[in-house]
Amino acid sequence: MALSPLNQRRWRNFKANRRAFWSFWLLLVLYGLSMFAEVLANDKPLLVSYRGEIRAPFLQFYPETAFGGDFRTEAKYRDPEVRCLIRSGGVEACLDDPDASLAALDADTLEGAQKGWVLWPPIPYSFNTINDIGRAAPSPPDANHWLGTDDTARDVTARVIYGFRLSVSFALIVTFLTSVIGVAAGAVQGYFGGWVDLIFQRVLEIWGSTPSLYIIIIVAAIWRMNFWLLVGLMVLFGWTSLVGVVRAEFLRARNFEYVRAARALGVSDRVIMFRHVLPNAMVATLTMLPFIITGTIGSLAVLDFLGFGLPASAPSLGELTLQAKQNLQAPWLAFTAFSVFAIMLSLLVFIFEGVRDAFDPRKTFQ
Amino acid sequence: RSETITAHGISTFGELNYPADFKHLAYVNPDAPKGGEISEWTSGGFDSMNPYSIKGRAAALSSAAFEAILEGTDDEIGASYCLLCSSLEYPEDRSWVIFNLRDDVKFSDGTPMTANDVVFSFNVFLTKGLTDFRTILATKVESVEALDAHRVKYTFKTGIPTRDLPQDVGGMPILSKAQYEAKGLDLAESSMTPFVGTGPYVLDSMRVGESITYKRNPDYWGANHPLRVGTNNFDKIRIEYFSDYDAAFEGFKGGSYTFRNEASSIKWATGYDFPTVKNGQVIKAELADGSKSTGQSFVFNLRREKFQDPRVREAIGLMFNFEWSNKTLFYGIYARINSFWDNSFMEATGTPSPEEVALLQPLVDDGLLDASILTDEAVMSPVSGDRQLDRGNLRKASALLADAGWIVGDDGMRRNAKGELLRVEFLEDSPSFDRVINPFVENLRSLGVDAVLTRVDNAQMEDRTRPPKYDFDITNHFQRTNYFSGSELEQYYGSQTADVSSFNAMGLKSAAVDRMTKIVLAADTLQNLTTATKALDRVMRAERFAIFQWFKAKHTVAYYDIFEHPDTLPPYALGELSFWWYNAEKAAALKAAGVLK
Amino acid sequence: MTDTVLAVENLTIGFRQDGRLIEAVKGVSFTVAKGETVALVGESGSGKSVTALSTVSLLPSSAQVAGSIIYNGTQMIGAPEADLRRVRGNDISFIFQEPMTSLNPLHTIEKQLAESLELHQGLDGKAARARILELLDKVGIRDAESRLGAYPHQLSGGQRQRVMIAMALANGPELLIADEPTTALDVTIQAQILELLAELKRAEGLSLLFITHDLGIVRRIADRVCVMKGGEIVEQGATAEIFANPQHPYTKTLLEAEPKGRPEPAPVGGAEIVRTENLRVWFPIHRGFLRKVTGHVKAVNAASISINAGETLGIVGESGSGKTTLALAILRLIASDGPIVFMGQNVQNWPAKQMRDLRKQMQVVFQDPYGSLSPRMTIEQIIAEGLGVHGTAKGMDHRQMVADIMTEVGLDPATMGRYPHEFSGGQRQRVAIARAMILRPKLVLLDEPTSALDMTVQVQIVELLRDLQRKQGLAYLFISHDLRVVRALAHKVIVMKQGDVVEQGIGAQVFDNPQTDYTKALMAAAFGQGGA
Amino acid sequence: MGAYILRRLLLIIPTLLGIMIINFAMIQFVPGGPIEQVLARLDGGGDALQGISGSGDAGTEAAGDSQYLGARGLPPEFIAELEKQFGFDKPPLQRFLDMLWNYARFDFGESYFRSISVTDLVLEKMPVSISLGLWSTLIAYLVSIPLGIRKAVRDGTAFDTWTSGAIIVAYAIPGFLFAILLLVLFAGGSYYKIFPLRGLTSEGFSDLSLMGKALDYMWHMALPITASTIASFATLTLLTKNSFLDEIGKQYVMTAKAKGLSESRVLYGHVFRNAMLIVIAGFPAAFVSIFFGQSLIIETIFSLDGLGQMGFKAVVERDYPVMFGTLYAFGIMGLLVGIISDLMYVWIDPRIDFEGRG
Ligand SMILES: Nc1ncnc2c1ncn2[C@@H]1O[C@H](COP(=O)(O)OP(=O)(O)OP(=O)(O)O)[C@@H](O)[C@H]1O
Ligand SMILES: Nc1ncnc2c1ncn2[C@@H]1O[C@H](COP(=O)(O)OP(=O)(O)OP(=O)(O)O)[C@@H](O)[C@H]1O
Ligand SMILES: [Mg+2]
Ligand SMILES: [Mg+2]
Repeated sequence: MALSPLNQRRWRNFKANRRAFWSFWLLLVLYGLSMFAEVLANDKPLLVSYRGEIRAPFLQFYPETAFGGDFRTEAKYRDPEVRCLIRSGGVEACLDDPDASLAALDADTLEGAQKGWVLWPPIPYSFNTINDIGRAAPSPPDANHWLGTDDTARDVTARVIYGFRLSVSFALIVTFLTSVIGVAAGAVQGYFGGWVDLIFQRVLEIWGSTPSLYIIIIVAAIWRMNFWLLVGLMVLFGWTSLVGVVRAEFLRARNFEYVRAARALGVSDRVIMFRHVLPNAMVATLTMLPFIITGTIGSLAVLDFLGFGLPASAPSLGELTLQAKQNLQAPWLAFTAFSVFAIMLSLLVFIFEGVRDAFDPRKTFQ
Repeated sequence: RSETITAHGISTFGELNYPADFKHLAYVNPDAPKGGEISEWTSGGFDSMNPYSIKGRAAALSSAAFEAILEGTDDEIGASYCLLCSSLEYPEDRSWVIFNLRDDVKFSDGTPMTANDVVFSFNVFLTKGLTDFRTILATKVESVEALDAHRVKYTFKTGIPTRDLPQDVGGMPILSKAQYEAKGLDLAESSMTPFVGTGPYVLDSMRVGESITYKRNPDYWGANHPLRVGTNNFDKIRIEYFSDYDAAFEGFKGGSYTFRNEASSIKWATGYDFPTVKNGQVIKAELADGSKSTGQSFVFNLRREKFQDPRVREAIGLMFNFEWSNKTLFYGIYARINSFWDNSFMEATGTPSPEEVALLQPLVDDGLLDASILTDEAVMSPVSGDRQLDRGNLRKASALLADAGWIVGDDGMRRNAKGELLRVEFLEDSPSFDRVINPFVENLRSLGVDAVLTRVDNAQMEDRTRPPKYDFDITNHFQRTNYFSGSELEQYYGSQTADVSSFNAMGLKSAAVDRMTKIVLAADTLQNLTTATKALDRVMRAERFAIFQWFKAKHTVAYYDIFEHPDTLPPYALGELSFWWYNAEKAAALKAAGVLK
Repeated sequence: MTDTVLAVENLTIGFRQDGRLIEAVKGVSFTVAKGETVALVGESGSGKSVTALSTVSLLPSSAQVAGSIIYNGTQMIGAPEADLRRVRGNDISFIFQEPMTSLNPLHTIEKQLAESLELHQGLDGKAARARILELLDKVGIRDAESRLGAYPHQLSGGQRQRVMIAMALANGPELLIADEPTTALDVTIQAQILELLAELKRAEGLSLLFITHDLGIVRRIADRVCVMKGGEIVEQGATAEIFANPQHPYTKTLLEAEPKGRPEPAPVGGAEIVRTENLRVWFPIHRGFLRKVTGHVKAVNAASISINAGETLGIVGESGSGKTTLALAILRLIASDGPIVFMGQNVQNWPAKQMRDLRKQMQVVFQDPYGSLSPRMTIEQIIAEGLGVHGTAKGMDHRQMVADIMTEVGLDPATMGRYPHEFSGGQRQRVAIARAMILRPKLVLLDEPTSALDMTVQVQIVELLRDLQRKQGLAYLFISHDLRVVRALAHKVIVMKQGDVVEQGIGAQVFDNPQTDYTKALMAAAFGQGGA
Repeated sequence: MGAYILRRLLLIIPTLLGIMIINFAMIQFVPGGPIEQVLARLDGGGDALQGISGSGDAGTEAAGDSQYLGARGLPPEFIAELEKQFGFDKPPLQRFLDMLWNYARFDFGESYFRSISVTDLVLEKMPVSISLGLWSTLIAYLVSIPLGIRKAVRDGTAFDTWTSGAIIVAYAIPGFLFAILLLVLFAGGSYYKIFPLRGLTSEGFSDLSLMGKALDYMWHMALPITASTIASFATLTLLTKNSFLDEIGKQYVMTAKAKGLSESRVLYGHVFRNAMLIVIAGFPAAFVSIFFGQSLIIETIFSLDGLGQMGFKAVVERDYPVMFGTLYAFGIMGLLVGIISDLMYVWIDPRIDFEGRG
């Protein structure tokens, strides 16, 4: 990797902040793991051996008939009938009395059985698997459901994993886009000032007072909500949040002697803005970013409240918090939601603290 | 000319439970002690004392200050008795009605009520009432006149069914003309000045948006009226407002109010374990509720081609696992609805009676109905096993869909011959339905149906379920039938409303239902009505345009142990504000124990 | 002389930098007695400022200090903050090397001065104001009353330095540590300040630790001299002795070094690079919340200059006379009125974008080098930036070019990865010079480019400038209070006073035969004793 | 500067016009309008706050006959009449111009759903919003800024780490969960019944002495304010800290120290003004939030009837007079505050100007 000496120095500085460094890795690992949510938590097995043939249901569609069952729709692998079919190699009796057949299979007394096996992911539920928990939902944590189930009898662990991936991806993308746009806009306004600033600020004021809810409603009425649509909407309304502070910093920093020096060098405005002013006007942005990220997750939740978020069964952390409020008798929901938020926010804050330090020329470490 | 009937009450078909000289209602305790206070909660806030305007949020019980000329009872359907009148007169065809008003009725400000007030009230409602209310009045009532100080005559329009009209006009609240005019009030506007009525309770005090207290009017004119004996036992009724459900529940635990009707099954099953419940200071009771079910159901948009096949509707209905939902989501508190008149004597059960067959036969003969309806048991909502996805029902549904031409493709989803995917979109505006519909959706997906749940805000919901859009596949809908169904059946289920009304959201256009409805409307005795209604119930259930949901045939209430009620409650009301009473000794004990203030 | 005020013993200072420790001061020992003036001289970057700062623990947190510093019997290293605070400002006063950046940019002059008075003497209101005016007057700020409400950025370099001095003297300290306190001052004012210090020394027994490159000053006021090089004191002793009989080779070179000679005659017929006609810069004075304009600071009135290729124009004049302003206006870095003709074109009204292409041809070394270096860029980036902007001939490696120019100005190329704040004042000044020269422009404005440099380096820089001029025909606009350097470089000289050009002409003429009284006084103060 | 201010003031007019035009255009496209709302109300449906306030089970409604005559049929004239009532019988352009003309005279009309002028409505909700906004903002600033400064000074110490942890945790607790938790723990019937469940004041407030009034008010505000403030420390504190860290190493700070100023004088007297520009930049928003805060959830949970609920409901219920009225009024306020805050920049840092550059 070809890092400039300065960036190498920054990287060393970042590493020197152990807390930031470990937070960074931890978040990376968590997020990386959640990328493989389908392997971690799924109601379809990773591998099955059916009549000696190895299949990977989590990757590929198999109808139940492929295992000797009677539906042409996708096999419900969690059903005892299907499990029995697979393990016995498609013995008919499984469809009538799966439990007895399985018992017989274990005792090697099932006729015509061709033994197979099933390899489940560590959490054998997906985010939308509706479980038969034999009691009212939400159910407390137990050996099957490590974090319990939610109010629709879905496994909370699985939902957290998928929800983490969804929410964090969403938040990262939105935050990246909003901050790039917001910082650029604020920079241009603050740096150039004059009519650019005057006009642009007015546009911003007008934009800022459009009722975002209506736009979301209108959009939701035209298209079915999906991830990218929401990203688009959130960016549309989110980018203004940084403009004010960045503009202020630029208004101030453009008067500094070194900006004059850069101008005397003939450096172009764009470069002055981004190489000279921006690094010195990034405090607010760097401080706010972790909060913008988590805030974005929060606003996903708010949209969920109002019914304009992702489709109702989508695994969002916001929905989990809402459920927590509606099920005060199930504190594990609140606890899970809170822990996920707290951990993520802490990691982000620590990371950005490290980034700030890395860019701080005066910061040194032992 | 038909004969004029003079009576102390009137009912749809003429029979009245209570004789003219009845002393008190059967279900009340005539010796119930008076006194004390009962308090309940309600959600949100209030900013108006006018319950008859769309403007403002009227305070709870703000209509309790008013009485109507006639009043129904809680143990009888279709009957109304004279409250403000001593008798009423009407011809057999009910084309007009004369109310002979009592001369001892006083408004709460002490002024006597006269026929002028009645005429005035009617006219105010006609010109200032809720828009829909007044347009309906205008189509039904020809004129109203005060014959003398205590006689009022309503004349109805001709050419419309008049069966229920005397009760309709007799049920209208009576306002004080003098006060209305003196204070310059306006029925169409929200206002914090309450209208004066003749009712037993008057406003005592209020804290806007927080609580409102009514007190029993000590000079109430009707304390000894047979309809009133043993009722209105509390000196004060207080309503506490909370915006948040949990806050309200906490309020109850802390004694902010004393009576609570629990609407959440989760709270009912898990919340009532606080100390005062355990030691009996708060009573948690399930009291039978004999009311007809709400008819809450999912309905299909029959305007969509895919739902025109009853097999598709049945197959989808099979995938809603009520038993699992009830157990897992609602702590088993609900019962399944099977009928449009569920939990009432109008519900069709088993195989049709010969009388019903007689009504159904012509329809079968005309090819409007399948002959099986004459012999089969009435259609019941499907039953599922313990598992969320019932394989038996899945198999049935698969077969039905395959029959209907929706074949599973290589991706596990169903398509018809044209290659269209079988898509089902649930349209819903209430977040509390998510947990019900999501499992349903998952089951449908297992069936190979591309089901989704779309949640919108309520304005949009309204917009999409109303004409001209009707833009939904399946949505929630209440089957608002009446015990004695009348013209509303045409509104709800008639072909003529299928494309113009929001009531017939599903767009039902069934010649059989139309024909059957006519028979119901024409019924002139209770017996005929019952038979016809049951037959109609059968026909509509066979259509399977509604997937019935659930209802609760009981009141789930909790209250501080300071109230008592008659041993047997009437079927159609809980009556806690009316004929329950206060036990001062128990109250003193609880106060001494520091549980209540 | 037994009364030791400050005793520094075996002081070692290192800076943590990017994981490594860089030794700036290696075992320095010296003492300052009561009423004594000790001069700390030496090579730029040898650790003078750092040593001074360490006496009252003002070093950044990245510094590691070892050894002992005893002030009036108390150990200052590791002393509690509260004790230090009591000493600072009251007993030990500081004049920082870089006055331009040492004042709080958002406080008015009055406020900054009043604060010290209020803190240590409890003066406020009228009394404080009177005292402030007195102080400002003493340090030679003209029309002090109208300057009270000014912010630092509205002052010239020299004015800011004098405010710093006034601030340091406000509380009648026992020990004054002055880090190059007169670099931005013209000779007359400098003399006035030195006189003031001498006065204080006589009257109140003020001890002085005086850091300077100006050996003339050392000779004039110092009792003893410590010569530093490479973080060590290589020689110390009584002033006269050192000057008369230097021992260490470095001291010898230092004493000998002096920018000498006269400029080679300018090539005749060099094309005109830049010309102004009656250039005027007036700064509006704002008052009140609505910031109405109530008057103007007339920084430059009707300046007409002209520089040809290969020629150096020296600008001299008292502090605050508008030199910097004129230079910046010529570069169109601040707004001005009147034509500015650059290589035949009037660029006064050119849009910024068009100007940008010209910038390669005109470069500037700012009077405040520290402020002009982006704090978050390494000096490699800073020096190379112009190359990136204007492009360089093929096959040139930026890094190599940066290293070369650094060597030329006497900086160690190994330090190119450092941030500006990790350098000494003189080093930063050289970075600024390197940044300007690396582009090989047609015109260079040098605003006090040698003020923070020791004699040996000064010579080196002067040689460099001459060399470049000779080879590439550069035109210089050279601003300095150090008339010796001006004389060594300038072909033409203009003399400014309060915004007006009071005299201009050929260098030799002006120096040898000044016309106006002002110029005469100036020359006398500069060359009076030392002589030409 | 005067010219600049004048320019800014004049620009308020087109800006407001722009805001109104955009919003007015917007509502032409929003599905469902006030009429649908009325219909939904008549249907007994639709509580805007249901998602937040929680409720009973899905779709529980009173059983029994619908006694209400209206349920028996909705005549088509009804809708026409509603349209007239809401003024929808006029073409949009005329409606818009009428509205502007009225607004220009500060006549905001009446709510669709209540017989009260928009101005009175807003005034009615003000006490709650100001109470919440003012105290929360005040507390947030009073705690965060000193804390942030402290943290900057002690950067990297255990104190820094622990306070970071605390404010992060405080921020991470979802606001409504925390509010409910407080309510259940300290106001509910199960644990400690120390604070009231709702409202701004007690029953007999008007009879109390001044001191009593203050105490009663504080007693009521304690929980809502705790809940609404808890999350607001994090950003402000860290912003303060980081801004200070950037400034603290600068040369002028050394000068200030060399003067012998106490640490707090250095920090508050010198660094503060240099570092806090950004916080000041955030101030207009904070100031507006004093009046129009994001307190919807807190208001709901503590049954406080304030602007948060009103604004949200106006949007959801399509109560356009209220929506536009508040938009207009708060719009003007926001624009003025924007100007003031820009002037504050100049006041804080005299080097700042708004002239064109580049
Ligand atoms: N914060 C710092 N980090 C790293 N190195 C530093 C820092 N400050 C100073 N130095 C280094 O310490 C050495 C001594 O610096 P100092 O400022 O004392 O020099 P000086 O003698 O005052 O020079 P000058 O005459 O140029 O001002 C220099 O080489 C400089 O590069
Ligand atoms: N931005 C400004 N606003 C107001 N007055 C200013 C501004 N900049 C400079 N001045 C004033 O203009 C005059 C000339 O300043 P300038 O910096 O050009 O002086 P100078 O000759 O360079 O002095 P020095 O030798 O001390 O650097 C001074 O009186 C100064 O106070
Ligand atoms: Mg130095
Ligand atoms: Mg200058």
